[in-house]
Order: sequence, then C-alpha cells, then structure tokens
Amino acid sequence: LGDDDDTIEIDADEEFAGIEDELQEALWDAGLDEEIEITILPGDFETDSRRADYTSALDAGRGSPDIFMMDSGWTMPFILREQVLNLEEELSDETLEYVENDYLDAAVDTATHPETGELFALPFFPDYPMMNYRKDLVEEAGYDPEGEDWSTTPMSWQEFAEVVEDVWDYHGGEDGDYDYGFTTQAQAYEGLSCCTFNETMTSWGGAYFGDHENLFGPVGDRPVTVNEEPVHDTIRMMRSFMYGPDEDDTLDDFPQISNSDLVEFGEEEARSPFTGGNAIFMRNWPYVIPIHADEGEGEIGTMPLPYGVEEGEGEYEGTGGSSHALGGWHFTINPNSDNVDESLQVLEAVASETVMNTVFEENGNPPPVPEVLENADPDAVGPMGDHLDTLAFVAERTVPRPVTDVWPDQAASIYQEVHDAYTGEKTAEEAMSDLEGQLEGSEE
Amino acid sequence: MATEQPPGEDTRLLMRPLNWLETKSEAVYAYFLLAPAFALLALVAFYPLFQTLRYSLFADETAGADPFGEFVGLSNYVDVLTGNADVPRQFIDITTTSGFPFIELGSPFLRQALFVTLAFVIISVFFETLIGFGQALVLDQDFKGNRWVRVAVIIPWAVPIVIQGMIFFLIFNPNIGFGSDLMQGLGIFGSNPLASTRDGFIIVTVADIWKTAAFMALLILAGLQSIDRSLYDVAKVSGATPWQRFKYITLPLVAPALIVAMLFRTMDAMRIYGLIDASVGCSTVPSMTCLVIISLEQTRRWATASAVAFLTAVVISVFVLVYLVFLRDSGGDLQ
Amino acid sequence: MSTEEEQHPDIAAQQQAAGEPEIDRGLIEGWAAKMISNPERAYKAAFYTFTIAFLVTTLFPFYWLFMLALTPSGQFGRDSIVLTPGGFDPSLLAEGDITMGTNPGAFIEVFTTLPFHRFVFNSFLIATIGTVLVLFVASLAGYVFGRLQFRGKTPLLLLVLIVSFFPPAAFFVPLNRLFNRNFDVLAPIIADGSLYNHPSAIIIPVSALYLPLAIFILMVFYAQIPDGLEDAARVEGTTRLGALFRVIVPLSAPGVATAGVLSFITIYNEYFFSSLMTDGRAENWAPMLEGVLGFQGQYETLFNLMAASSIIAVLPIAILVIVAQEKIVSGLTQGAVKE
Amino acid sequence: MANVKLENITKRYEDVTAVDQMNLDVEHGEFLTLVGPSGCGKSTTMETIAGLTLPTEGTVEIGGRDVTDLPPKDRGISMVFQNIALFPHMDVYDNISFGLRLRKYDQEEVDRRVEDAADIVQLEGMMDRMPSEMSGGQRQRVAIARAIVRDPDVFLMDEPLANLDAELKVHMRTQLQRLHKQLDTTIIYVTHDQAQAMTMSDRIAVINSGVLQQVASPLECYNKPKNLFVAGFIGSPSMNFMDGEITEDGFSSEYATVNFDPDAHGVDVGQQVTMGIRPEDVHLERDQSNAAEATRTFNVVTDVLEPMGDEQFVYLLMERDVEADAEGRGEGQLLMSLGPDEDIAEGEEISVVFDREKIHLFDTNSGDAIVHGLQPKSVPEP
Amino acid sequence: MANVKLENITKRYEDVTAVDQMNLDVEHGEFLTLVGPSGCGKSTTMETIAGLTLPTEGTVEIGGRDVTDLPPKDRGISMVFQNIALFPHMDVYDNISFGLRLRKYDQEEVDRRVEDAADIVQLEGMMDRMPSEMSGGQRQRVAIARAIVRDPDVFLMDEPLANLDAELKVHMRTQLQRLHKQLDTTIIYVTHDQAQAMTMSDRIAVINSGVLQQVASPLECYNKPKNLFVAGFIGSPSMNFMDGEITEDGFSSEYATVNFDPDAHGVDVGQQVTMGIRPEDVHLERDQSNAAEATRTFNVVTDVLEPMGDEQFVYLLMERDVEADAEGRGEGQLLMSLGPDEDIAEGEEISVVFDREKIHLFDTNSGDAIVHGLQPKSVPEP
Ligand SMILES: Nc1ncnc2c1ncn2[C@@H]1O[C@H](COP(=O)(O)OP(=O)(O)OP(=O)(O)O)[C@@H](O)[C@H]1O
Ligand SMILES: Nc1ncnc2c1ncn2[C@@H]1O[C@H](COP(=O)(O)OP(=O)(O)OP(=O)(O)O)[C@@H](O)[C@H]1O
Ligand SMILES: [Mg+2]
Ligand SMILES: [Mg+2]
Repeated sequence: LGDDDDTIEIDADEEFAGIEDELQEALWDAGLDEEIEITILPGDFETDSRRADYTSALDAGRGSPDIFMMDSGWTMPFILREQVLNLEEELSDETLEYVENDYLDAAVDTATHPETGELFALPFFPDYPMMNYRKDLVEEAGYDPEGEDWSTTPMSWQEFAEVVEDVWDYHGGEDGDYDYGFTTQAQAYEGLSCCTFNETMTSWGGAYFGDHENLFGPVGDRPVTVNEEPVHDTIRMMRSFMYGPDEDDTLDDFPQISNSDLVEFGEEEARSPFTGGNAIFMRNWPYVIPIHADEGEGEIGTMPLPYGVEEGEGEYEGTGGSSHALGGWHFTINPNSDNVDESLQVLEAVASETVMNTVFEENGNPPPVPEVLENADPDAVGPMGDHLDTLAFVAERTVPRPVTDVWPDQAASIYQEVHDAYTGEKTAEEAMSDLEGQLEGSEE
Repeated sequence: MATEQPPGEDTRLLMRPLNWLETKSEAVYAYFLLAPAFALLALVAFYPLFQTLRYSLFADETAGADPFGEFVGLSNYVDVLTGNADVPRQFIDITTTSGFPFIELGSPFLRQALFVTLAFVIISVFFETLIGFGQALVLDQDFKGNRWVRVAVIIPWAVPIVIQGMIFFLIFNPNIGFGSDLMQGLGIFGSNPLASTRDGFIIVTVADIWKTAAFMALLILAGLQSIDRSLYDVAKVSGATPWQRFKYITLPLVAPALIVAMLFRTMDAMRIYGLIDASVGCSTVPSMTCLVIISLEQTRRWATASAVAFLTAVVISVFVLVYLVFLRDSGGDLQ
Repeated sequence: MSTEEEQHPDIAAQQQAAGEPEIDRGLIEGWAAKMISNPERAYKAAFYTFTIAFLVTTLFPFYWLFMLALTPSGQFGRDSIVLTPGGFDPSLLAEGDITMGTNPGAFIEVFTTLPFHRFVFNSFLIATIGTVLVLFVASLAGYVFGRLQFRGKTPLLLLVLIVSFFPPAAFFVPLNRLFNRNFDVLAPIIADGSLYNHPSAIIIPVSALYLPLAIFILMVFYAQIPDGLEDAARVEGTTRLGALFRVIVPLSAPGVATAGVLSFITIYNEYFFSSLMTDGRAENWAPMLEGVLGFQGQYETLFNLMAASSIIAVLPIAILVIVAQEKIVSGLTQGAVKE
Repeated sequence: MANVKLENITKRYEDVTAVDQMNLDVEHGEFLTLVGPSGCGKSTTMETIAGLTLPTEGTVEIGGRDVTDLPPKDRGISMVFQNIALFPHMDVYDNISFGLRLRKYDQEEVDRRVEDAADIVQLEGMMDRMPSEMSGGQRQRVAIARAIVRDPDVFLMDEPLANLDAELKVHMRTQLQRLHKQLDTTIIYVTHDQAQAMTMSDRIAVINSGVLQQVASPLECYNKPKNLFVAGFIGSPSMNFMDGEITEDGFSSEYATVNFDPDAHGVDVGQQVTMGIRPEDVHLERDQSNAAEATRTFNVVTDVLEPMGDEQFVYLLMERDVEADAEGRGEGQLLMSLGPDEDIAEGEEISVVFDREKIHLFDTNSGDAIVHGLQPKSVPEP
Repeated sequence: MANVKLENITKRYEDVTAVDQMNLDVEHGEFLTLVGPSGCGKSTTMETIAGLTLPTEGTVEIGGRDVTDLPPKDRGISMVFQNIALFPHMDVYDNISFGLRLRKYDQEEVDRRVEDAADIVQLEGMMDRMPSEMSGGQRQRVAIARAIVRDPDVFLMDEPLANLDAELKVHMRTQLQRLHKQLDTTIIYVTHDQAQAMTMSDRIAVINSGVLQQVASPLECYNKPKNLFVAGFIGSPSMNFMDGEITEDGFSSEYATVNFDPDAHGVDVGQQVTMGIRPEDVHLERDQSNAAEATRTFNVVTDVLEPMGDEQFVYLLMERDVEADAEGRGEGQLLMSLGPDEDIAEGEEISVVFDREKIHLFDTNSGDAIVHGLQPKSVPEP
C-alpha cells in the first residue's frame, strides 16, 4: 500500500482502470508535471454503490482517494453540502474560462453550485441517449435511413411509432422473429425519473418544475407542473406502445410497438434483446454501440430521440422538440486529501483536448466540449465513428438532470407514480395528481 | 509417591489469572468470561447504537455538510409512524396495488413496510422451518452417499446474497430466464412479475426459502446429532412408533436448537434487504430495512433512517420476547 | 419422516435381500402390497422421495447458474435459458466446435478480467480469522450462558440479543466514522493509521454482529452436556476453562462445527460492511463480493462472468461444508454422554 | 403365554463376538437371571431379545411367534436399561407414564398406575423432580418404575438394582418377586449380585465370553456347577480350586491329597483334575462334626482375616512359605468362612478338614465337572 | 499427610438439604466408607470434598490446608464418579491418560502408568476402544483406571464397583486395598455393597438424610450400632426389630418377652424400647448350644425360605395368623439364617431361641441404642 506521495488516486471504474497508462500519457502530453503519477481505482460499477461509497468516505473525512469520478446525477448534493473542493478558487482562470465558455452547458450546470454559481466539479465526459435501430431490418422493410437522414433529423413520436409498427409488421410483428418492435426503460428506478421519462415528457412540452432553469432550484420556490396535459399524454403514449391503443388511458392514434415487459426494463434489459437480435428499435446510451459491434446481430443505426411537440412549442421554456437526458461524469477533488495541489494540476490537464480525445478513442466516452466532438476523427474512434453526427446532434439537445438536495426523495416519488401509471395501477391523471401532492410536500 | 509432583508444573503467565479465577465465585467467573464478548460488542454494537439513537433525535439536514439539524426529540419517530416523514416515496401504496390483500393500517411505514415484512417473515420462516426440519431428518440418516447429499442440501446457504438475488432475478427476467413464462403459464404470475408486488413477493420468498432452509437444516441437524441415542432405545421399548419417537423425544430435545434457529431466522427475515435489493428491488417489495437503507444511502436522511432502524428493532423485539418465552419453556437455560 | 431409525440399518439390508423374488406379481400391485405389509419399505420409499426432491430443488438453481455461465454474452436476450446454455447447439460439434456454441472460457475470463482469485483469497482470510475470533469469544460467552448460574444472566443475554434487532445499516454511520478516524497509535501498524482498507475493518464489525447467533447456538449445545464430564475433567486436573476447551467444546462438536460453518459462511458472504469498508481493490483486502460485483456495471452486466465467479466463489464453502459436516455428524454423543 | 426362545443367536461386532451361538428357552412365567463376567454379552443378549440390536445370526421367538424382524414396540416387552437412560427433558411422572401415554390410557388409569409403580419403588412425592436433580439410586428407581408400570408379557431388566442400598435392594427384590407372581410375567434379569441371582431366580443362565455355560436352578448351579467356570463364578466368595492328578488313592496335588476310589468316581489314574471346595465346606478340625463326612486333617497357617459381621473369611496358606498372590488366592492357598465369633488370629497355625460330600472334581483340561461330592469312604483315611 | 476434615459442612439445594452439618475427620492413610440409603447425600459429600460443589456452609481441609476455595485440580484428589463419566470423545487410552497428559508427563511415563493401571483393572488390549463400544463393567473399570493412574493424595470413589461381577468385584476390592497400602493414600469410598463396606474399610460413616449417624469400624457398626437406623442399615439381611415395653421382668411385646433386670440395663419400667436381633443370632432350639446364652424358646412357623447357596434365610411368623407384609418382615415376623443343609420346609412349626448376648435394645422414640448384649441371666427363665 506504499503510495508514494506523488501518486494521485482517482476513484473511477474498471474501464478507466484499464486505460490508466494511456490516460497517464495523455495527461503528461497535456502538460502535467512528469513527477505526478496517477493511479485509477476501479470503483464500484453500480452508480448507487459508488454514491454510497463516496458518501461514507466524505462523511468520515477519509483522505483517499484524491479525486472522485462522480455521476452528474448525484454530484449536486455533494456540492450543496460543500463536501468537495470548491474549484472556483483553485483552478487557473484559463481553465475556468474554458469550462465556462466551451463546455457543454447542461453538463456544467450539474457541476456548479446553483446559488453561488461556483464550479465544484470538472465535467469529464457527458452521456446522451440515442434511438438505436437495426439498420438492416429497417432497410429490408423498405426504408432508407441514410437517404432520409435519420441520423440528424428527429421524427415525431407519431411518425416514429408508425415506422416501428411498419417495420415490425414487416418482420412478422408480435408473433414473428422479433418480440419487441421497440425497447426502452420503464422500470421503477432512478433512471426513469432523471432520464427516460424526463426527456420524453420534455419532448411533449411537459416539465417537472416549469421552466428548465428551475430544474436546479430554488427548491420550494418553483412550480410543480407534473399534473398537466403533456405529462399525461407522455404516459398515455407509453401505455399505447405497451398495451396497444385499445386499452384504457392510452392515446388512440399510437399503435402498440412493444409489450408490457418494458415496465421491468432497465438499460440492460432493454439492450439484451436488441443485441441478441430480438428487438428492432431501442432507446439507450452510447455504450451499447461498442457492445453491439462486438457481439450484436445485424447492423446498428442511430438517430435522435423523437419529439412530441415541435421544438419551442412546449409550454415551458426549454421544452418541446427532440430531448435527451444528460448523463455523464465529473471529477471532484477530495478536500481531505493530502495532495490537493497535485490533484488540481491533474484536473487542469484533464481539461484539455488531448485527454478528451484519448478518452473518446479508448473508451468511447464523448468529449464534454462539443467542438472537440465535431473535430473528432471518425476513423480513430472505432465503432463510434459511424455515429458522430448523431452524437453531435443530440449533445445540443439535452435535458439536464433536475438534481437538488431533495431530488433523491422526489425521484423516488416520480418513478413510483409514473410506474404505477404505466402498469395501470392508477390512471395517468390519478398518478400525476398524487405525484403533484408529494412533490409539493417535499418542496416545502 | 502419594504427593503429586507433576513434572511440568504450569507456570505460564496465562495460567495465573486462570488459576486465580478458579477460586472465585461463579458470578465473577462468568463476568470474566463474558468480558471479551462484551468488549467486542461494546465497540462495534453498543457504541454505534448509542450514536444512532442520538442521531434519531435530531432533524434531517440534507443540504449542509453536517447531516443533522437541531434537536427535535422524538418527532422523527412520530413522523415516521404518522406518515409525515420524508421517507422516500419508494413504496408502492399497497392499498391500491391490485392482487395483494393488504389492509389499510395508517402510515406508509406501517401500511407498507411493516406489513410486507411481517408477511414475509411469517411465510418464509414457516416454510424454512418445515423444509429445514425435513432436510435435517433426511441428513440424519445413515445411507450411502449421505455425505454428498448433505453438502448439496447445505450449499445454497453458501451462496452470496448478491448472487442468490441475481439467480432469481434472472430466472424471472423475461429475456433470459424461463420462470416468468412458466409461472404465467401456470396462471400464478401476472404479466410483469418483477414489477408486481405480489409476484415479486413470491419470488423473494421462494428465493429466501431456497437459501435459508439450509440454515435451519444445519442447526436442526446438529441438534439431532446431540441426542443421546439410547433414549430412542428406551422409547422403542416403551412402544413408541417412529412418529411418537419424533414427537416425544426428538422434538423436545431439539427444541432449544430449533427455537434458536427460528429466533435468528426471524430476526434475519425481519431485516430482509440484500435479497430484495439484488432481485426485484425495494420499490417492488418494500421492507422495513429497505426504508432504512434508502433513507440512509439515497436521500441521506440519517436521522430518519436512525429512527426507522430503531422502530424496526422495536418490532423485532416483540417477536423475540415471544421466542424467549418458548425457549425458556423448552428447557433452554435462560434463568 | 424418521425413516431409518425405525430399525437397524442391517434390517434394511436384510429386507432388501429378502424382497427379491416377488418380481412377477403385477408391478404396482406388488409394490402396494409390499408397502402395506411392510411399513418399513414405505418409510424407505418416502425417504428416497424426499431426498430426491430436496436434491432437485437445492441443486437446480446451481445447474441453471452453470448454464448461465456457459452462455456466451452475445446470447443473452435471444432465448430463455432453461436446461441448456443460451446458444447451445449440439450440431456445432460436427463442425469441430467442441464447446457446442457455449462459452466455457467464462471460467477463465473471470480471472483475467479481474484478479478474482485475490478477492476470493481475501474473503477466505477474512472469514477464517473472523470465524476463529467468533468461535473463541462466543465459546466463552456461550459457556457462561449455557452452564453457569449467576445474577444478571438474563439481562446480559438480552443485551447480546438486542444487537440482532438492528439492521446492519443502523451501525454503519458511527462505525464508518470510527474506522476512518486516524489513530496515531495504529499508524506504525497500519498504513495511514485508520482501519479503512484493512481486513480488520471488515472482520471486527462482521464478527461482532454475528456473535449473538454464535453465542446462542453454543449456549444451547453446551447446556446439554451433562455436568459429570466437566466435573471429571476438573478432578483430573484441568481448570474450568480447560474443561471447557477439552471436554465441553469437543463434545459439542455438532454445535461448534455448525456455529463455525455458519460464521464462516456469514462472514464470507457478508454484504453490507464488506462493500463499504474497503475501496474495492483486491490489494486493499476487498472481499469476494467486490469481485462478483465487479462484473456488474451500470450499463453492461457480464451475467455469465457473474455466474461463473459465483460458482467459483462457492467452491471454498463447499469444501468447508464437506469437511465440517463430518464433525456435525460425528456420532460422538452416542452412548456415553448420559446422566 | 410369553415364553422367550433364542435359537442360535450370534452377535458379532467388528472385532468382538459378543454373543456366540446362544440357545436359550425361557418358559412363560419364569424368572431367569443372566450372570457372567463383565463384558460377557449379557446386555447384548437383552438387547437382542428387545429387538434393539439385530442378531448377526439366529432367531428370537416370544410367545411362540418369530419376532426377529419385529420392532421393539410390537414385542410386548419392557426393559430397564443398564445405563438408566431417563428422558432428561421429562420429570419423574412423565418418564414413568411415557409408555402409558403413548398407548393413550385414560388419565385416571395412568395416574393410578404411576402411583402404584412409584409406590413400589418408594418414589412418592418426587413426581415433579427432573432427572438431573436426583441421586443415582433415585434415578434407577425411576427407570424401574417406568418398566413395571406397563405390565408387558416379558420384563427385561439389566442390572436394575445396582445403585440401590442393601435395604432398598432387598425391598425391591421382594417387590419384583411379588410383581412377578402377581402379573404372571416372564422376567429376564441381569445382575452382578449373587444374592439377587440366588434368591430371585427360577433359573440362572451363566454366560462366559458370549457362550452359555449352564442354565439351571440357582442351587443346582451352586451345588452342581457344570464346569470350572460356573463353579468359580457362582458363589461369593468363590470356590477354592486345587490342580492335581488322579493317583490310585484318589486326588493328589502339591499341597493336599484326598483319598477315594478313582473307578467309583469315573476318573482315570493319571488324569489331570482340579478339585474344588467352597469356603463354607472347609471346617475347623474341632468342628468337623459339621461336615457330613470329613477328609483328613490339613495343617495350615491363617493369613488374612476378613470379618464381615455375620461371618468372617479366613485366608489360609497350605504351607507357611506359600506367598499370597494378588488376589489373595492361588495355588496352595485356601479360603474358609467361619462364624463371626470364632476366635482366630492372623498367622495362627490351625487344622482344617474338608467336607467330602462337598468336594467337586473337574477335568483340568476341558474344565467339565466330573463329580459333585465324593462317595462315602470305603477305606479309612490315614 | 493427607487427612481430610469436614467441618460443619451443609449443602442445601432449593428444597432439599443434601448434607446437614457434617463433621468428619478422615485420617491420613485411612480407608473410610460412606454408606447410607439412596439419596442420603453421599455423592454430595464426595463432590464437596472434591470441590465440585461449593458447600452452603462449612469448610473442607485436606492435608491440614483449608481447601474450601481451591479448585478441584489443586486439591490433590482423584475421583471415580458414580455415573462413570467417561469422556465419550476419547478412547480408553486417552481417557485414562487424560490427567497425566494435562500435567505434561513425558510419553514414556504416561505409557508405563497407563499400562499399569489397565493391568490392575484388567483392561489390557482395549486401549483403543471408544466408551460407546464397551459394556457397563468395562466402562466402570476405565473410570477406576483413570482415577488410580495419577496417585493422588486422596481417592474419592463413588460406587466404583457397582457394575462389576462378583469375581471381578473381589479382585478389584483386593487390588484397591493393595493400592491403598502401597500408595499410602487416603481413600473415601461410597458403596451400597455391604461386603465391600465391611471388608475394605477402616471405618464406616453411616449417613441418613444428610446427617451423620455413626462413624466407627465396620465391626463396631455391626455389633454396636449407635442407633436404630445404623442397626437396621448395616448387615444384610438386616436386623430383626420388635417394638415393646420394659416391664419389671424385662422386655415384653405382643409376640415375645425376654426377661432381664431393667435396672442393670439402664432402662426404666414402662419405657418404650425396640429389641433388635440379627438373623444369625436366632438359632434353632436344637442348636441352642451355638448361642452364648439362649433366651427362652419361641414357637414359630416358617414362612418363606430363601436358599442362598452358602446359607439359607428363613422367614418366620411368630404366630400363625400374622400376615407377612410386603417386605416379608414386620411386627411378629422374624428372619433367621441357617446353614445351607438344614432340612426345613415352608409352613413347618419350629422352635427357636435368641442369643441373649446378641440382643440390642433401643429407645423407640429417640432411636438411640441403650444396650448391646444382655447381661447373663440372674433369674432363670420360665
Ligand atoms: N442438583 C440438585 N438439585 C436438587 N436436588 C439435588 C441435586 N442433586 C442432588 N439432589 C438431592 O440431594 C439429595 C442427596 O443426593 P446425593 O446424590 O448426594 O445422594 P446419594 O447419597 O449419592 O444417593 P445414591 O446412593 O442414590 O447415589 C437427594 O435427595 C437428591 O435428590
Ligand atoms: N457397539 C459395540 N461395538 C463394539 N463392541 C461392543 C459394542 N457393544 C458391546 N461391545 C462388546 O461386546 C461385548 C459384550 O458387551 P455387553 O454390553 O453385552 O456386556 P455385558 O455382559 O452387559 O457386560 P457388563 O456386565 O459389563 O455390562 C463386550 O466385550 C463389549 O466390549
Ligand atoms: Mg451390560
Ligand atoms: Mg450418589
């Protein structure tokens, strides 16, 4: 365990631990003092366990690791508690400016203290969902994704559903070779609240707390807007997808393109049938692309997520149009570390194109700076190369996560109620009015 | 010759306090031997529990660096019991969930967590005892290959909880496993077992029985093995049928071991969490400990979590008292 | 259900020999007649039925786990895995693919993807030390509660028991603070002076939380040993404590072995503290649990590797059970343990 | 009718043959006692009859039925175990009433019977003690009560009185005899106590190393032992033996000669024989009138005296230089019993005679008895 | 020097006083036997001496040291337990050598000693048997070997020979006596066997209900019992008792009178006394010469005969219509012992005399002995 003093411990995950050497080189190339070495700890893959680990480490005032890689979904509570180092006072102005001006805004928002506007975390890479589809199957059914430029032209949900129904029917429909026309995540879990439901609702012009600027607070001083038509419609549309339009509480003009298994699906459950050649369309994160390239069946295509109402036509600012929940990870510094200065130097180096490109090339994680993504060399980034334009497109149409200190409570309420509505325990209106009550309760 | 002069008189330092102890009264001796256990428990259990009890008397602070706000006395407990607390809306409101016969009992804590937990405890402990006893009786026999049967029966207990949960989760996973189709075919499960409280409850219960019947079997087997076999001879001559020998000799003589096994199984089942978390998830089958963990890990409401933990302990203690009465009656030496 | 104890095992042997020449009666009819005329046979049949039922129900999930481990990761989601691994296709054998479309390599990938052996070793070590600690401390306490009479016994026993009333989470926050605190005294022994990332940070709490069960088990078994034997040992020249370890403990072999197995398994499989008291690195004493979880990501879960690693992780326990069951079943107590 | 018949019973453990080819016929209503040295197979025989142990060979019949394959409960027996084996979790009442409750006797009947049994073993007022709170003798009495409460056809009792004091032993002995008559049951009994064996039994079965030696009435075993083993085993203190040879004149050994006509006693001159004489058949010369017919006088030296209260045992050396071996008796040594008041000291020289009618002759090699009691003298002794 | 001294020892269990104010002084090298009815507190006394039970009151001294607070292992004792208490998980060798191995004797010494001890109890060749594979007597012998292998200062033996056959009992008895002399140890012994108590002990301590009744040499206890209890308890079969009253002429009861001068015997006219006479002191009229001085003749009817081999017991009814009660003896009933060859039948009318010198008188109320042996007659009897 003899860490010599110059080794900076970064707690990340197994995948980053695998590219430790490449990262080290990139950091040095980006100007890091050659004396400073990094070591990457393979933290828990599971985001919840990672949060629990970091909570206990910071609560106990533990000095290691020096740098945390935190999910943008739960960095905010640490910032609010000021348990991580305030970078605003420590980083060079140059870097601070770079972050402020060039980084993806939605990512920076989740790394900044909402009241003071100070930067507490350095976005490392963002994550955006895309609509994946089996290009081969779609083409067999007579569509021409490339010709119609699916990769950067979002469809409406209506169009999308019809396309799916058509392709699915072409391949035998429910009783054919493919059990699912479309898979997504509708399990009762955090991902439903922050992402899948959030982005779909946004594309329908709905919102949890009105305008998007309210997503980060101020808690207690913002409207709760879940019990409204666009939100109800989002639920009804999903019910149509799962149960068909003949069921209660559905939208008549949306066909059935999947089945109720979706209410048990998280990312992996949605991916398995797709990779395994049992589904045609799938909403998921870019990680599926390298996997599909490895072991998947057929050719994968990507496009932006469909929209419910046209961009800008939502009732609240920031809603409407193709919307993509923003995932991703930040670096934060452990204030109890003995190596705060060195750690800051590492962060300075991380905020460089060299490092961003290395990460993108090695691990497929998109750079946090859109411009870097646009300049990326498609041949150098492996299977991601075919999807750069979609990635770039969705990176500009993201929905930030509504992270505040009360978000964990609210997230639980949201996915519970939405899930109840999906499974038909409650009607969409009942569920949303219950949810409204609970959210208002927690906003006090 | 008559005086004993052992060649190697024990002069090791260790022996001195032991010899000193020999002459002390039974009580002093008892306290001395209990010292290590209580030292360990004091450090790892009593001290933390005392702290946790303290925490539960403060307000939750979700924003500041210190997770505790001002002193609020028992109001966390009151809030939890009356449903005012910000325990996460992690729990399905059972009363409106179809197909599972729960009664309306008041606050979410009582109505959901407590009720789910109690149902789980009663069903799982009942079946585990029954099956464990059956297994122990089989294992107690002398037959060829019993060594391997024994290993086979006990081995599920050795499966890490994560994996136990994963196995059952995957068996009922619509993509990978066959369980859902099978059970749906039999008309037992609805369409989304992993999302339905009723079906999820059954999955968790079955998974728990699968694993922990072995625990009962092991303890009961050890109890069976400790019975003086000549008592069976006496009983046989007295005219006892196998069933009567079981009822009058085996059962009362393994009763202390059995009750201890059931006691600890009950306490464990009351705290069920890992299995749920690893299989169907806390939102499908909310248990009392789910409530604690989620308050603790997810929403960082440590005061509320502490209060819920203590309430859990109170519920468990009620059960334990019942057991202790039985244990005393069964001749387990408590007085 | 107590089938065999009805009669001596040698009866069974004789009866089987005697039962031979009745084959030519109607099969079922003959069988039923035998059952009625010979209840022993019925017990025997019931016994085998139960044994087989128990075997199938306990082993099937393992079999299934094994099939899961053999399934290549690309095969998930294609077909349900029932009796054969996903992607299993015997016709591939003809094409020279002896794996028949399965992926036995998972059992090797487990070690190449992560240092899984080190995780298992860590757990093994932690569980061994913890078990020894638990057995020793619980033996002393179980002896006191099982065999001595003194004032304050019941309250103390309840105090021990109370520990088991609380979910492990109830202990976590204070313990985490305690174990992460830097104690200067510890600095020379343990890097950076705190117990974090040190095996004792898992051993101590997990042993202590398992202690009540061990104490209760041992209490029950120790209480059953007749006083006479302990007296004899004391007259022969042991101290009271000597009598405990030379006579009471060996005579309670079934109980001690049971407590030992349960303790080992509990610590080996412990979920809560194991995942929180180290940073998850094998070289920092992270237990097997972290290894298994290492195959599970937020996105991609390597189900086959998890299954393979589970099977591998269970092996030490299986060996332990094989060894310990001899003790549990040793009929030491036959015959001479009597009042 | 509950006779018990063992046919060719053999029980082998791994390295020991505990019972060897035993044939035994116990009649209905008989009181048969098994005696024999420790480890000779008495308990094993009992267990075989009870059905607790399966014989390696042979069959057991009870009441004319072959019960070899029947479980104990269907054999109509009850048993007192040598190791007592009370149920530790039941109090005295429950221990005693166990068999009755199994058979669902009604409560009153159970109470009545338990009371009777407790009365017989003098355990009144201890009904709610637990076994661990009783003395050794008290436990044994509970075990007896548990067996007698059930009136079965056959009682098996393995050392039931070992832990009782003399008075209680006599009491229990009488009680058992009375019970035996009253209930008209067959009793098979194991004891190491000669007094019990002699007074209670209709017949005694003497066993050695698993082999039946003699089955006969107590007095027959005492007076006409079938072989050296029985002669030595029955009677306490046991018979004196002298190894010698038959001469023309009768018996002759290093230390003693006894004259008789070899032909009339069916022995051959030169045959190796062992002479046996019981301690009470050795008389002081002055008391020789007590003997039916006295042998010649032997001059001996008294060695050790053992006063017993109602009699005293005197160890005699046939010659002064004989060294008493460990057991106090051996070649050239002799034990006699005297009245308690005979005035005798250690180291005294005295003269004794044997009672000719009480002299036994055994073939030294086979051990079989040849003659019990010499015939009246035809030639006067020197 | 290893004397044992109990001072004022009392042991109370919840509802029983097992030992009551016991004062007992056992000298170095003495062989003291505790006797008494089942449950009288013998084992409890032994446990107190061993230190296994803490007395409620009183102190124990061994070798002049107060050991009341010493653990058993430091008291220099070894013990044979009534319940045998072999370690079931150890074979014979390990059982016997347990104490030696604890004391870290070297292997050779252990082997030698174990061999010697096994020799004494005749257990050679059974060294690797487990207790569960042995007969009752074999187990008991292991227990004895375990105790003697260690040569302690004091041996405590609680019924060590109960499960042995007569021959082995005699053998073991002699061995223990020899050991006792050789090792010069103190032995405290519990037995229910009169023969053992009488032959082995230097002194006997008679206990009843936890209270010490008499401590004296065996013959003294036999011939001069201190009270009714001791008189009845010592001797087998036990003494005949008759309750009566002192008249001017001596003793008078419903069934018998015996003449003597009350004044010369320290009794008052009208005092309630119990007369005691041992079975062997009742003689047939025709044998009255065997009595030192005979009383008047009593006409009795023989009831039950018990032939014992070396003697026979005859139950007599003082009057024909007396009904024999359960124990065979009671008011108006009498037991006598006769030689084995006396020709006598049940139901016969015979005349008997008592030996005046062997008549005991006890105060009926207090039970204390008044006189042992009447003085020679001054007045001729009718
Ligand atoms: N643990 C106990 N609790 C209550 N009473 C007891 C206990 N042990 C012994 N006794 C009682 O104390 C009395 C004396 O018992 P002890 O064992 O000393 O008798 P003993 O003289 O050895 O009898 P025995 O000859 O039958 O062995 C008995 O009445 C017995 O019932
Ligand atoms: N389970 C066993 N395994 C091996 N040998 C045994 C077993 N049980 C008994 N024996 C042996 O069989 C022989 C007969 O034993 P048994 O118990 O019948 O003797 P016993 O006549 O009752 O003796 P005792 O008078 O000492 O009780 C003994 O030599 C004994 O050691
Ligand atoms: Mg026996
Ligand atoms: Mg006793």
